[in-house]
Amino acid sequence: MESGNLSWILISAAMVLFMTPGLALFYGGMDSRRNVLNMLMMNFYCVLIVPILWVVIGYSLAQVPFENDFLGSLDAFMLGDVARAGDGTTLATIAFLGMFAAITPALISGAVADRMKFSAWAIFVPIWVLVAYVPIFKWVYGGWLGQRGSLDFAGGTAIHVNAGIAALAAVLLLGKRRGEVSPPHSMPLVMIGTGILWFGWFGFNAGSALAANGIAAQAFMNTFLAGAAGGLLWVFVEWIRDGHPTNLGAASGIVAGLVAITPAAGYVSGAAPIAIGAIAGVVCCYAVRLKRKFGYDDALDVVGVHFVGGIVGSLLIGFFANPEFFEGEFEKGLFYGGDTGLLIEQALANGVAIVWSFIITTAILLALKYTIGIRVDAETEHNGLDLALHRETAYHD
Amino acid sequence: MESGNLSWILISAAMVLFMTPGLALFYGGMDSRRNVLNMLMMNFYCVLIVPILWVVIGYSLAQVPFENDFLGSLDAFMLGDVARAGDGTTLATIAFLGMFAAITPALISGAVADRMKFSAWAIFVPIWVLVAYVPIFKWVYGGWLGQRGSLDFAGGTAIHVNAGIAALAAVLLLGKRRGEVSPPHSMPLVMIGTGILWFGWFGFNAGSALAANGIAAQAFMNTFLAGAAGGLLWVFVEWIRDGHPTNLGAASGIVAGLVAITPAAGYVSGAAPIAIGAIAGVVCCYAVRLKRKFGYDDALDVVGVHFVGGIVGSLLIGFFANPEFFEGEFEKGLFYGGDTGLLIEQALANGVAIVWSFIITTAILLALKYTIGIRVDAETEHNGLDLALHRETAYHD
Amino acid sequence: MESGNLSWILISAAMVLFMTPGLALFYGGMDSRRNVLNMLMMNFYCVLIVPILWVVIGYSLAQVPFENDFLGSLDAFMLGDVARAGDGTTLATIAFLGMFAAITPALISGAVADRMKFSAWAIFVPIWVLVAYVPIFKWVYGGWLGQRGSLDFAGGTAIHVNAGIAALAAVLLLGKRRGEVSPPHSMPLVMIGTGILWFGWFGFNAGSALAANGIAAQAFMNTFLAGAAGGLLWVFVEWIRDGHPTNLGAASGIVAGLVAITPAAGYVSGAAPIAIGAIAGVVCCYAVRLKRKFGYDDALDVVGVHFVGGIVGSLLIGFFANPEFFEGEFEKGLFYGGDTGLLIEQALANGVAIVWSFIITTAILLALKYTIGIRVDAETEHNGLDLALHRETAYHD
Amino acid sequence: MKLITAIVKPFKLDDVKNALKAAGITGITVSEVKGFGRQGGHTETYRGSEYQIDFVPKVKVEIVISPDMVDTAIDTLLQAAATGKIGDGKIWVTEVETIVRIRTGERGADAL
Amino acid sequence: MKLITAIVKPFKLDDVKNALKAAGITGITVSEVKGFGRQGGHTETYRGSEYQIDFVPKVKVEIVISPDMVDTAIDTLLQAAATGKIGDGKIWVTEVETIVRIRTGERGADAL
Amino acid sequence: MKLITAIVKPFKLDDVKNALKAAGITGITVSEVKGFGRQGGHTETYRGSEYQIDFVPKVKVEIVISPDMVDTAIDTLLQAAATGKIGDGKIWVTEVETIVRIRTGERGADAL
Ligand SMILES: Nc1ncnc2c1ncn2[C@@H]1O[C@H](COP(=O)(O)OP(=O)(O)O)[C@@H](O)[C@H]1O
Ligand SMILES: Nc1ncnc2c1ncn2[C@@H]1O[C@H](COP(=O)(O)OP(=O)(O)O)[C@@H](O)[C@H]1O
Ligand SMILES: Nc1ncnc2c1ncn2[C@@H]1O[C@H](COP(=O)(O)OP(=O)(O)O)[C@@H](O)[C@H]1O
Repeated sequence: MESGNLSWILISAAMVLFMTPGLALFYGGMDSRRNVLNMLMMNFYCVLIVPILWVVIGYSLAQVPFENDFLGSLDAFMLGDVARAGDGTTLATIAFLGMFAAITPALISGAVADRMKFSAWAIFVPIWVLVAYVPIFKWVYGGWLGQRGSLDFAGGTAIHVNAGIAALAAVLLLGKRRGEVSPPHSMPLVMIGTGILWFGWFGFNAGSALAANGIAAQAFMNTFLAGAAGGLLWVFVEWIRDGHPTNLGAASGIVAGLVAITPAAGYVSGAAPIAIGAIAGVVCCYAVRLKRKFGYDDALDVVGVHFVGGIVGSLLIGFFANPEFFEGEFEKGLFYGGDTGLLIEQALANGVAIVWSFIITTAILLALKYTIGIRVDAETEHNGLDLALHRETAYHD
Repeated sequence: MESGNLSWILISAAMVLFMTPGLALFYGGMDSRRNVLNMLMMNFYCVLIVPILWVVIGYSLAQVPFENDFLGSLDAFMLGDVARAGDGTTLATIAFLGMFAAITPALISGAVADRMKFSAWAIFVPIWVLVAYVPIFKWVYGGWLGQRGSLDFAGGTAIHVNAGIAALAAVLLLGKRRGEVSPPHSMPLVMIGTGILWFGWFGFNAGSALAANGIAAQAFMNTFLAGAAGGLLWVFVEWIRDGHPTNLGAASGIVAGLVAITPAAGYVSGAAPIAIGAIAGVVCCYAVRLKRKFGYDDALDVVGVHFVGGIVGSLLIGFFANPEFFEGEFEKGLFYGGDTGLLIEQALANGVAIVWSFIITTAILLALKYTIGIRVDAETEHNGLDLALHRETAYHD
Repeated sequence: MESGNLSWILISAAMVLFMTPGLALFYGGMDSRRNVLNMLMMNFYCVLIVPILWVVIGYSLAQVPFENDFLGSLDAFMLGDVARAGDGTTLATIAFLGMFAAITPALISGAVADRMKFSAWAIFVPIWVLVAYVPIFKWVYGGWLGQRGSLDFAGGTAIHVNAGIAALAAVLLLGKRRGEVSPPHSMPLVMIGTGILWFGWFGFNAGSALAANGIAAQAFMNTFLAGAAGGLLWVFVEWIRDGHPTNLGAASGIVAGLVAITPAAGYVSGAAPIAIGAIAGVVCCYAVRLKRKFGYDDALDVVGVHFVGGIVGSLLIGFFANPEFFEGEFEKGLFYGGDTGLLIEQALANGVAIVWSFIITTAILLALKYTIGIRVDAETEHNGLDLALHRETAYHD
Repeated sequence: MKLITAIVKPFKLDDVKNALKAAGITGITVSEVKGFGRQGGHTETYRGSEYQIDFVPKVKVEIVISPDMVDTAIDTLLQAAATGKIGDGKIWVTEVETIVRIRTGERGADAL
Repeated sequence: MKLITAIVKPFKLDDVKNALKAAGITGITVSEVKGFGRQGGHTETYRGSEYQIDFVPKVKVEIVISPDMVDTAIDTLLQAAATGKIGDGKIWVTEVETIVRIRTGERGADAL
Repeated sequence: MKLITAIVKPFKLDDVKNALKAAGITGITVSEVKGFGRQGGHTETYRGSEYQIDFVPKVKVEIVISPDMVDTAIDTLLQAAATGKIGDGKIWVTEVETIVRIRTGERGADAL
C-alpha cells in the first residue's frame, strides 16, 4: 500500500479515537453537574474495554473471513498472523475499525444517563458489542445484507441505527428519571465536544475509503457539507418555530447532519450532501420531541438524533446514490435513474438491524435487571451518580 | 496526485475546520459568562452557512477560472463538474479553501462581542463573505494583486488583514459597550482554544502548500517557531513592563506570531520565522492598547492581533522572503539582496484589501443598521445576550 | 521521501504539539482553582521557549552528527544548511523532535505544582533541556547507550524516566506544600486533557517510525491497546480495592499505559501491548501511593505515573521485544527466546538516565535556590499562585 | 416583619418553592451554602488518596414575612423539606425592623 | 448596630458599591443569590424542550452599620439600585447585638 | 438563641471548622461571599488592560447557638480566624427567635 494511504488510515483512526472523548464532553456538558462524571466514565469505559475485546475476538468474528454470510470465525483470534503483515495496512485497518467498535456503545450512554448502574453498564458494553454490534457489522460489511446490495459507507446502519435503537430499548427498560430534569450544566463543554466530533468525523467518514483517493475526498466534502447543512437547518427551524437560534440546536444539527451523511458519504456527491444534511437537521429537530409524545425518557436524545438521523441518511441513499462519481459498483438511487431496489435494500438492512439490536439489547438488560439490577436507587439518583458510584465530584472550589 | 499529498490536504482541511470551534472557545473564554454562548454561536454560525455558500457559488466566484483578474465566474456553480474529478485533489482543495472562508468572518466576531444583534450577524456573514472575502481572495490568489507579485502564502492579507480591518469598521459603527467590561470568564477555555488553534494552524499554513513536500515542511517549521516566538516575546514584554507573565499574554502572543507567519510561511526560512513571530509578539502586545488611545471598543482585540499581526507579517515578507530555499518563483526580500519592489507590492496589496474591506463592511453594516438594526438594546446588553438572543445560559448548577 | 511518509511525520508533529496544551489541561484540571493558571503557564511556557532553543542549538547538540557518542556539535547551529534540504524530511523530523523536547520539561510541572516560583521555572526549563534532556537524548538515540543495544522507541527513557526522576529531584528540594491539598478543581478539564493526550500520543509513538509503514501501524496499534489496557486495569484495581471506579483512575491508567508503551511501541506486537499496558496500569496505580509512604510531595504524580510507567515499559522491552515482526535489527526479549542481554541494557540505559537527570536537576535547582529562590512565600501559596504570579484569576462570574 | 431562614437539601428546593407559593408566599431569596452538622460529610477518592469532604451542599432559603404568616411558613417548610433523614436542615426566625421595596421605596407589609 | 441586607440586580452591584463608598460606608459583604418574586423567571429552550427557570440571579449586599447611618444607607441603596422595573429587590434591616473585628478583637463601632 | 455570623478568610475555613468542632459546636452553615473593606481589592491584568477587582473572596460562617455559648464561639472564632493582617473579617451576633429542626420539628435548644 502506498504510504499516503496508510498515513490517511492512521490519522483517520486517531481522529476516530478522539471522537469518544469528544462524545463524552458533548454528552457530559448536557448532563447535570452531579452526573457528568458518570457520563464521562460510561464513555471512557467503552474505549478501555472494547479495544481489547476487538483485537482478541471482535475483529475476527466480524471480518475473518470476509466472505462469511453471518459471522466470521476465530481464525484471527488475538489478531493471529495479521500483525505479521509487513506493510501495516491490515493492522491499521483493524485499529481503525476498533475505534468504531468503541464509540458505538458509547453513543448509547446518552440515553441511559442519570440512572443506570455503572456495574450494569460495565457488563452490558462488552456483551452488546459481541452480540449486537459484531453480527450487524458483519451482515452489513461483507455479510448477507451487504451482499444483497445494501449500502452503508461508514456506519449508518451498523453504528447509528444500531446504537440508536439499543438506546430506545434501554430507556424503555430503565424507565424515566425521577424528579425534574436539569438543563445542560455546561454548554461550552457541549460545544468543545461538538468541535471534536466534527473534526473526528472527517476521519470516520473519509477514512472509511481506506485510502487517500477520490472517494475519500468526496466523503470528506460530504462530511463538511452535511454537518453544516444539518446545523444550519436545525437552527433555522428553531429560530422560526421557537423564536431563538440556540447553540445546542447548532450542535445537535451538526451531529444530525453528520449521522445522516455517514452511511451515504461515499455514494453521493454534488448537492446531495447538502440535501441529506438539511433533511436530517429538520427531521431530527422534530424527532427529539417524540420522546415527550411517547413518554420514553431518552435523556440526551440518542434516539432522536442517532436513530432517526441514521435512518434518514440510510434511506436517502436510495434516492441520492450516484455511482457515476465513484469507482465502486453499486445501484443508482431514484433521483439518478435507479429503481426502488436500492431503497428497499436500505429499508431491509435497517429493519434487520433494528429488530436484532432491539431484541439483543432487551435480552441483555433484562438478564442484568434480574441479577445485579440496572438502575440506581432513588437516593443515588437524587444526590447524583458521580459521588455515589465514583466517589468523585466534577468541580471543587 | 500522490496519495500522500491528498492525505496531507485532507488532514489539513480537517485541522482548519477544527480551528473555528477552537476560535470560538478562545473568544468565548475571554468573554463574560452571560455572553459566552452568543460568542460561540457567532463562530459556529460561520461554519454552518459559509460551507454551503462556498460550494454553491463562493469557490466559483473566487477561483474559476484561476486566470481572471478581478472575479471568477459561475462556471463552477454548485461545483459543476469539479466533483467528477477522479483523484480527489480538486475536491479536497475546495474543501480546504472552504474552511478558510468559514473561519475568516468568525475572526470578526471577537470585536463585536457583547452587543451585536445575532440576526444582523446572520445576514452580515454571508454577504461579507461574498462581497469582501471572495474578491480580495481572488485578487490575492490568481488575480491582479497576486499577478503583480505580492505574496500571501496562507492568508495574511486575504484573511487576517481583511477580517481585522472589517472588525475595526464594525466596532466603529457599533459603538462602545455599555457598563464595565468583565475580565475573561474562563481562562482554561481560552487556553483550550489556543491549543486547538495552534494545532489547526499547522494545517492552515503547511496545508497551504497543497502537497506534502519541502515547502509544507518549511511552512510547518515556521508555524512552530513563529507561534513560539510570538508567545515568548509577548510574555517577556509583559513581564518586564507590567511585572507579570500571563496566560492570556502567552495565548495572545502565540496567536499574534501565527497570524504574522501566515502570509510568510512558504517564503521564509532559517531564523526568519523566529524574527517574524517575535516582532509580531512585541508589536501586537503594544497594539492591543491602541483601542484605549483611540477609543474604539474592539472587545477581544481582533484589530490589535489579527489586523496588526497580519500587516506585520505581510510587510516583513518584503524583508525576509528568500526564494533560494523554495522552488517557487518570487522576489527576494530586502535582507536577501532584493530591492524594495516586493515590499511595495506587499504594502499595495494590503492597502487595497484594507480599503475594500473597510468600505464593504461599513456599507453592509450601515444598510443593516437602518433596516433591522445591528445593536441589541440596553437591557439585553446588561442582562447578557445569551438569554435574550438564544434562550440559553452557559452554565447551570 | 514519499509524500505519504512526510505527510505522516507532519501530522504526527502537529499531534505532539497538541499534547502540551493537552497535558496542561490534564494537570490544570487536577490542580486547585487558585493555581490552575500557574499550571497552564508552566506548560505553555515550555512550548514557547523550547522550540526556539531546539532549532538554535538543541537539535544540533542532540543529533548532529548522529554518530557522536556523547554529544552532537554546533554544526547545525540555527539548523545550518538543513533547511535547504529540498524534500522536507529533515526539517519535518527536526520539528517533530522539537515537539518532544518541549513536552518533556512540561511533564515535570505536575510535580512542582502549587509552590514553585515561575521565575525559577522560566530559567530551569531551558537549562534543563540543554543539560539533562539533550545529552540523554543523544546517548539513547545514536549515542553510546543506543549503540550498546538499548531500545527506546519513542522516548521512555529519554522522556518519561528522565522527566519523572527530575520531578522527584525537584520535589525533594522544594519540599511539601503547605496546608491541605485540594481535590481536582475540574474533572472535565482532566478528561479533555486525557482525550487530547491519547490522540496526540498516536503521533508521538507511531510518528516515531518516521514513515507511514508497518512499524508505524504496529506502534499505532500498540498505542491503542496499551492505553486501553492501562486504563482498564487501573479502574479494575480501584474498583476492587477502593470500591469505586473513577474517572481520574481511568485517565491516569490510560496515561500510565501510554507511558509504558512509549519505549516499546516499535518493538512489540500481538498481545504484548495489552500486557505492557495492563502491568503499567496496575503498578502505577499502586506507585502513586509511594509518595505518602516516603513523604515526598509529588503533587500530580509525575513520579508515580511517568517515572514508574517509563521504567516498567522500558524494562518490559527486555521481555517482549520481538524482532520477527519488524524490519529493524534488535535483540530478542526473554519471552521470545532472547537472553538477558537486552534486559540488562535496558536497565543500564535507564540507570544512567536516572543518575544523570537526578544530579543535573538537583544542581540546577540548588543553584536557583541560593540565588533567586525556587519557592513562593507562604502567603502566595495560601492565596494561590495565579493571582500573585500572573495577576490573573482562572474564572470570573 | 420577620425573616425566616431555612437550610434545606438542594433537591428539595423545587418542592419548597412550590409549597411556599401555594401557601401564598410570593417572594423568597435563595443561595447555595455548605452545611456541617450531624449528617457528616463524605470521602472522595482521587488516585487512591482519600479526601474528606466535611461540607454537604445545602440551599438557604430566606423569606421576609409578616409576623402572622410565620407559623404557616414554618409548617409549609417542615412539610416540603423533610425527608426524615439526618441532614434535613434547620429553620430559624429573626426579627426584621424595616423592609423596603427598592423599586418603589414602599415600606413594611407593602414592600413584600 | 444594625445589619442592612439588600437584594439587588447583579448589574447594579458596581453602582451600589460606589454609592455606598461615597456615602462613607467602608465595608460590605456581597454574595450571589437567586430570587423568586413578582419579576418571574424565564424559560430556556434546549432542543425544543422548555425549561422554566424560576429563579433570577440577584446579589445580596450585607452591611453592618451604626444605627444613625441606617437611613443614609437605605437612601443610598434606593438611589443606586433602583431601575424602576419589577425585580429591583428589597432592603431589610435587623438588629445586631455585637460586632467584632477578627483581626483586633475590637467590638462595637470600632469594629466597623 | 443567637445567630453568629462570621466573615473569614477562605483558607482559614478548615481551621475555623475544626476549632468550632473542638469547642463543642456541632453545626454550621457556610457560604462563599465577596468582601469589600479596608483590605482593598487587587488589579488583574489581561492583555495589558488592568481590571480593578474590588471584592476579595471571603467565607461566611453562620452558627445558631444557645446564648451561653456565644462568648466561647466568638473566642474560638477569633483564635482560629485571625492572622493579624487586614481583612481577617468580622463577627456579628443577632437574636434568633425560633429555631426548628426540619427532620423532627423539634424547637429551641433541642433543634441544634
Ligand atoms: N447550629 C447550626 N447553625 C447553623 N446551621 C446549622 C446548625 N446546625 C446545623 N446546621 C445546618 O443544618 C444542616 C443539617 O444539620 P444536621 O445536623 O446535619 O442534620 P439535622 O438538621 O437533621 O439535625 C447542616 O448541614 C447545616 O447546614
Ligand atoms: N418576601 C421576600 N423575602 C425574601 N426575599 C424576597 C421577598 N420578596 C422578594 N424577595 C427578593 O427580592 C427580589 C425582587 O422581588 P420581586 O418581587 O421580583 O420584585 P420587586 O422587588 O420589584 O417587588 C426577588 O427576586 C427576591 O430575591
Ligand atoms: N460594615 C461591614 N458590613 C459587612 N461586612 C463587612 C463590613 N466591614 C467589613 N466587612 C467584611 O469584612 C471583611 C474584612 O474587612 P476589612 O475592612 O477588609 O478588614 P478588617 O476586618 O481586618 O478590618 C470585608 O472583606 C467584608 O467582607
